[in-house]
Amino acid sequence: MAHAAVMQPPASAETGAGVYNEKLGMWVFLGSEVMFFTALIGSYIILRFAQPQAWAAPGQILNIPVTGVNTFLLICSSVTMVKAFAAAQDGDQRMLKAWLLATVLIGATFVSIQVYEYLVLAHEGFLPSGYVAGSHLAEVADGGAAYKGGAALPESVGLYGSTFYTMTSFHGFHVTMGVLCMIFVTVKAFRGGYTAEDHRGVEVIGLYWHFVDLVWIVLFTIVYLI
Amino acid sequence: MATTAAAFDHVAHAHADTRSFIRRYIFSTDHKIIGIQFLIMSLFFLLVGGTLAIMMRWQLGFPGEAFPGGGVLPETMAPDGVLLPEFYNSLVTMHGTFMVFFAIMPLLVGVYANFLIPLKIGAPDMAFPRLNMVSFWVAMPAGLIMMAGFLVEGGAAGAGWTMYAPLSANPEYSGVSGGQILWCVSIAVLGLSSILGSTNYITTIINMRAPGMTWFRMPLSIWSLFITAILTILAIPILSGAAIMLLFDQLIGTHFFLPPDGGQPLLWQHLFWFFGHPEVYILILPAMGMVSDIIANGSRKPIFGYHSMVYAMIGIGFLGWIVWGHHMFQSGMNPTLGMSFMISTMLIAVPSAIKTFNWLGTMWRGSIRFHVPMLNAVAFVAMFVIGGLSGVFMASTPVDIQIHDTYFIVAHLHYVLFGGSLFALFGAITFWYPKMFGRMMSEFWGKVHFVLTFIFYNLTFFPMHQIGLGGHMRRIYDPTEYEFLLPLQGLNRFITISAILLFATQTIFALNFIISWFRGKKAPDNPWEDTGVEWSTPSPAPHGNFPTTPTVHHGPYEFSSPLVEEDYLMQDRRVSKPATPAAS
Amino acid sequence: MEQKPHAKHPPYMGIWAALALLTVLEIGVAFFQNWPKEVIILVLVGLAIWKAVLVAMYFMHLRFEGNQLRILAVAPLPLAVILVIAVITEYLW
Amino acid sequence: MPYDWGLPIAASTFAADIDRLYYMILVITGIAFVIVEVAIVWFLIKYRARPGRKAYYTHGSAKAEVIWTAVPAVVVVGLGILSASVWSHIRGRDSVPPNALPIALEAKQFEWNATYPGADGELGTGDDFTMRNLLQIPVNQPVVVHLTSEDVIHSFFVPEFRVKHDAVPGMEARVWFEATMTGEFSIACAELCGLGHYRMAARVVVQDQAEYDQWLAEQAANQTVASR
Ligand code: HEA
Ligand code: HEA
Ligand code: CUA
Ligand SMILES: [Cu+2]
Repeated sequence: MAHAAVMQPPASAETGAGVYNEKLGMWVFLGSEVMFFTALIGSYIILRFAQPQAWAAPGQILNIPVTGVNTFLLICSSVTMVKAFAAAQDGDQRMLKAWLLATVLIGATFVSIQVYEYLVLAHEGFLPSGYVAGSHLAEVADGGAAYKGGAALPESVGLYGSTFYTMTSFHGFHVTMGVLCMIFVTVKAFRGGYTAEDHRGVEVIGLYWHFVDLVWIVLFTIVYLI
Repeated sequence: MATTAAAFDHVAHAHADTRSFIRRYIFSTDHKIIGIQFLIMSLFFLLVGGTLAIMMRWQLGFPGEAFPGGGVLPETMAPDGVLLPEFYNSLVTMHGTFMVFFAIMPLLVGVYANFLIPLKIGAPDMAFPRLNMVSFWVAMPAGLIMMAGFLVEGGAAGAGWTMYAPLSANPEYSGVSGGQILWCVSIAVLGLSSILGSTNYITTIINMRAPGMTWFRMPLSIWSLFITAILTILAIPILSGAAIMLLFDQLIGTHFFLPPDGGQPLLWQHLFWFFGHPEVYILILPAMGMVSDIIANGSRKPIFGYHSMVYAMIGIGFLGWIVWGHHMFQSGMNPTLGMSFMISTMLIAVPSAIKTFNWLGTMWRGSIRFHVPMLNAVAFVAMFVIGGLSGVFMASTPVDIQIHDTYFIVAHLHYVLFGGSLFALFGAITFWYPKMFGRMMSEFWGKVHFVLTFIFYNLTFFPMHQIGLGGHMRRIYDPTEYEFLLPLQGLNRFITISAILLFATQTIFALNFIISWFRGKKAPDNPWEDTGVEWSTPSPAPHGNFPTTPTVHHGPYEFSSPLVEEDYLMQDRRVSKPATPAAS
Repeated sequence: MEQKPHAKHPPYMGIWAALALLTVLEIGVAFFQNWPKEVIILVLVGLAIWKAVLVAMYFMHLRFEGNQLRILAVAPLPLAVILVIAVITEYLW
Repeated sequence: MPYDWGLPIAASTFAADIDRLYYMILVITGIAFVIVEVAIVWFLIKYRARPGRKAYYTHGSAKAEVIWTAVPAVVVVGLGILSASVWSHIRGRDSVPPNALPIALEAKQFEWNATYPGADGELGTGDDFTMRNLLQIPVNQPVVVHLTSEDVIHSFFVPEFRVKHDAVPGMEARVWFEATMTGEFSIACAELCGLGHYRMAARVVVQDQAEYDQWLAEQAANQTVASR
């Protein structure tokens, strides 16, 4: 059987995948995550295909500049994460801590910006159930005039709101979870818990983190830009 | 890494065990204890589900008559013992939900994946023991949340275990609000448990097999549990996602499945069945695997066509993903789509045929021992075939027009789920009981329970084909409302009486199970003279499972092998001329 | 495997630049009016997939993993496609 | 009510095709059933453990595998093809006969409302009239039901016609059939739709053309009276 020091699968060579348990487990788990987002994103695609008229043009309701910045942040957090992993491989404790810390901070910023985005949208009158009666957006929609460089707003955006909030909030939830685990890993790193020989924690949390980033790449395109 | 630490606690093999009572029996990370915890939990929910069924049956057999002892039920369910229609809907829904999600699924996967995988592949424990513990302590609350439905205002969920929207999505339609919400929450929570569990099973099987335990030396039970875990990992998240969308429709006013604002009721059905059909194979594959082990043992013969058995299960696993539409033939789904779903559904008969006939081939020219596990395993084959064949009727779209949503479906699903999964489980429980508890269950009472269950089971469910063809719809509270169903009421009564007897019979099993735990005769290491690795460690298996990591030298079913004079050759027993490491 | 000290690392910063660039490109395309909607959608999805693949290949270092793991990683995708395609035909009929 | 192998009496043109398929499958699966169950019992008796007899040590036979893979494969594909033709006759994209008499049927908790085209045979015109829980149709004349739902999913089921189709809110289904026998039958709701699902029944009355026309005229008259 393996010793915690060596990143080899515990079982003998002829059995086993040549990948240590935590990494294999994380990949399997990510498989289930893919299916979870398939349920949400798939429903979105299907509903939008069935009811195209319920969606506003890009940028009309959602604020693309802000989200663009947010997307960029998440990409940065991915690179800081992978840098942390590289540092861990080199046994460079100083950089490991620095990069992990950066990742935590950027991740937290992403979530805060998303919360801010929600607050603004709610204020303007866009909720999971659709327009808020009497709100700014509702009036614009009633007016039927062209709006923010697009055509008039759809008179009902029930499905738009439902899918937008469900998908983005669940992604946000994943980021939050990621940040929490990342804090755990960072603390352990500061305690010198990772060596060049054994830095499973860093690699495994990294996989999760990059996956969440990957999901956002898809979401940003199909939810905000299309 | 928290989990890592735990993972390697167990590397030091079976040792004097110094854990506190709590760590040992309540928050244990030992896969065997967790398996037993799941066993107790799911048997309890099996009992609950059965009890609900009997109440339903009473109303169907004797509409409007007071349910004996029903007086204790509150006004909102059954004023002076007569069930209310809304309560009946909750009964159907909860019966299906408990049986599928909290009885059979945990029994097969929670109990036997947990208990058998490490023991049968020669590992000290799961890859992530602590995660394993969490998966039980998440499943348990899920079950309690589901039961809480009966206590809340408006009663438990009442839209059928399939939760078709919009009925399930809008309290104004169903009259149930709290119950619906609890259903969604409970299912989402249970989903988490299943995903954690399956991650564990897959990792363990891939990475923790003992030296010599190559893929094609794994017992079919392990193969089936492996494929099942993969199906679970991929199917359950779809249900969780759908359940969450349904929850949002109820709570925060989204419109996923509510037509007024463009929602699509059929979308729910597609999502549910895209999960649902793989789910039903999750409910049968482990049964098939364990039955294969037991039949080989009972026939004292190697399993017939081991490789084709494996490929057949993989085939069922694949096909299971492209047939979900067969639940929606009459739902207004695109008929052309229905046609392709019909063909793919029909094709599933092929791998199932392979398995059926290989079981027969295993018994052929065997030396069959009639121990309780074998009896139940053979009953599994006999009954699963009936259920499978009735499935072919529904697979034919035109015939399904007549039998869809009738008792023909109810008959089908009970033949595969009770006649299939549950008989297999009665066998499996008896077979591995000694390794779990170190004692044998009573052979005599086991046989009595088997014979009576087999008879009453068929008397209960076979006539359902008949009334189904007659047009008897599912999920109806009072058949006598339809004058074209009146001629069938006699049969309904007969079914109800058989069902009550069937239920009563189960007390034999319950007593046998409980009493044997304390009074059963002490079990030797290998009571069934089986070949599996788990039988070479003491009964009950010690903490850490094996005194020393076993090395595997043979395929899984070397019964009556010419290499030795006993009629079984254990996988980890080395004989003078070592078998080649290649697949047997 | 990957634990030999001071191993040569993939060009992480390069990937990062590429992702940033592609994102800017995407936003540009999204507001590029004189193309038909379908084309824009195709291009955008293409770019998104490109970015996703970069992340999976380098940041999740699938590129440097064994085949077993790669298969594991892509296994769910066909199912996702099957589900969406099948259900969409409902509305094409 | 007379039964024929459990199937209700056949009162529509679909019944013949569907019942034929049903019996065909019954025979095929019946054969498979007998083979399997007989084999089980026979093996249990013939090969029961007896002292001094050891089981025959074999790992299987490729030939056998091929046979019991190929035979069911051929059978089910055949079944699939046969079913497909019947299916497209019943539900195919343009299976609805052009001369079919349109009737709008709206399901709601817990009743069926049938709207008749009136004299002009056209729905959505002024002379339409609606009946609660009564579907009155002529015999030997294709009828196409425009099936909709106001609230939840219901299912339009007439056992004697071998007709069943869900009524889904937000969708309109065209369900056609042709009654071959005058008389009175029940519409049942086959999809759980809430409290009253179990009593969501309605009547189908099949008359010959003459009676039907007369009935139609009477209704039209009542309409005009009402409108005056
Ligand atoms: C353990 C669970 C389980 C299993 C294994 C199966 C197996 C099968 N099921 Fe079943 N099914 C359910 C559980 C299961 N089902 C449940 C719970 C429902 C109801 C859900 C609800 O609505 O509540 C359902 C509903 C259901 C429907 C929907 C009916 C309707 O609502 O209108 C259909 C339709 O095609 C179907 C088909 C099949 C088929 C073709 C198989 C095949 O896999 C069977 C294959 C096996 C054999 C065919 C027998 C062995 C083969 C031979 C002996 C060879 C010879 C045979 C031939 C040549 C044909 N099932
Ligand atoms: C594995 C699944 C399973 C099992 C075992 C059963 C068991 C039974 N079921 Fe059920 N049933 C379903 C799954 C199952 N059912 C599903 C999925 C549906 C569809 C629901 C829906 O339409 O939404 C359904 C629907 C259904 C209906 C249709 C209701 C309707 O449509 O109106 C009926 C009616 O007769 C019925 C009856 C029964 C009966 C009499 C039993 C009897 O066999 C019960 C006998 C009792 C037991 C099996 C419990 C015995 C207890 C033990 C053995 C534990 C021992 C305890 C200890 C050791 C502590 N069931
Ligand atoms: Cu309407 Cu059931
Ligand atoms: Cu199915």
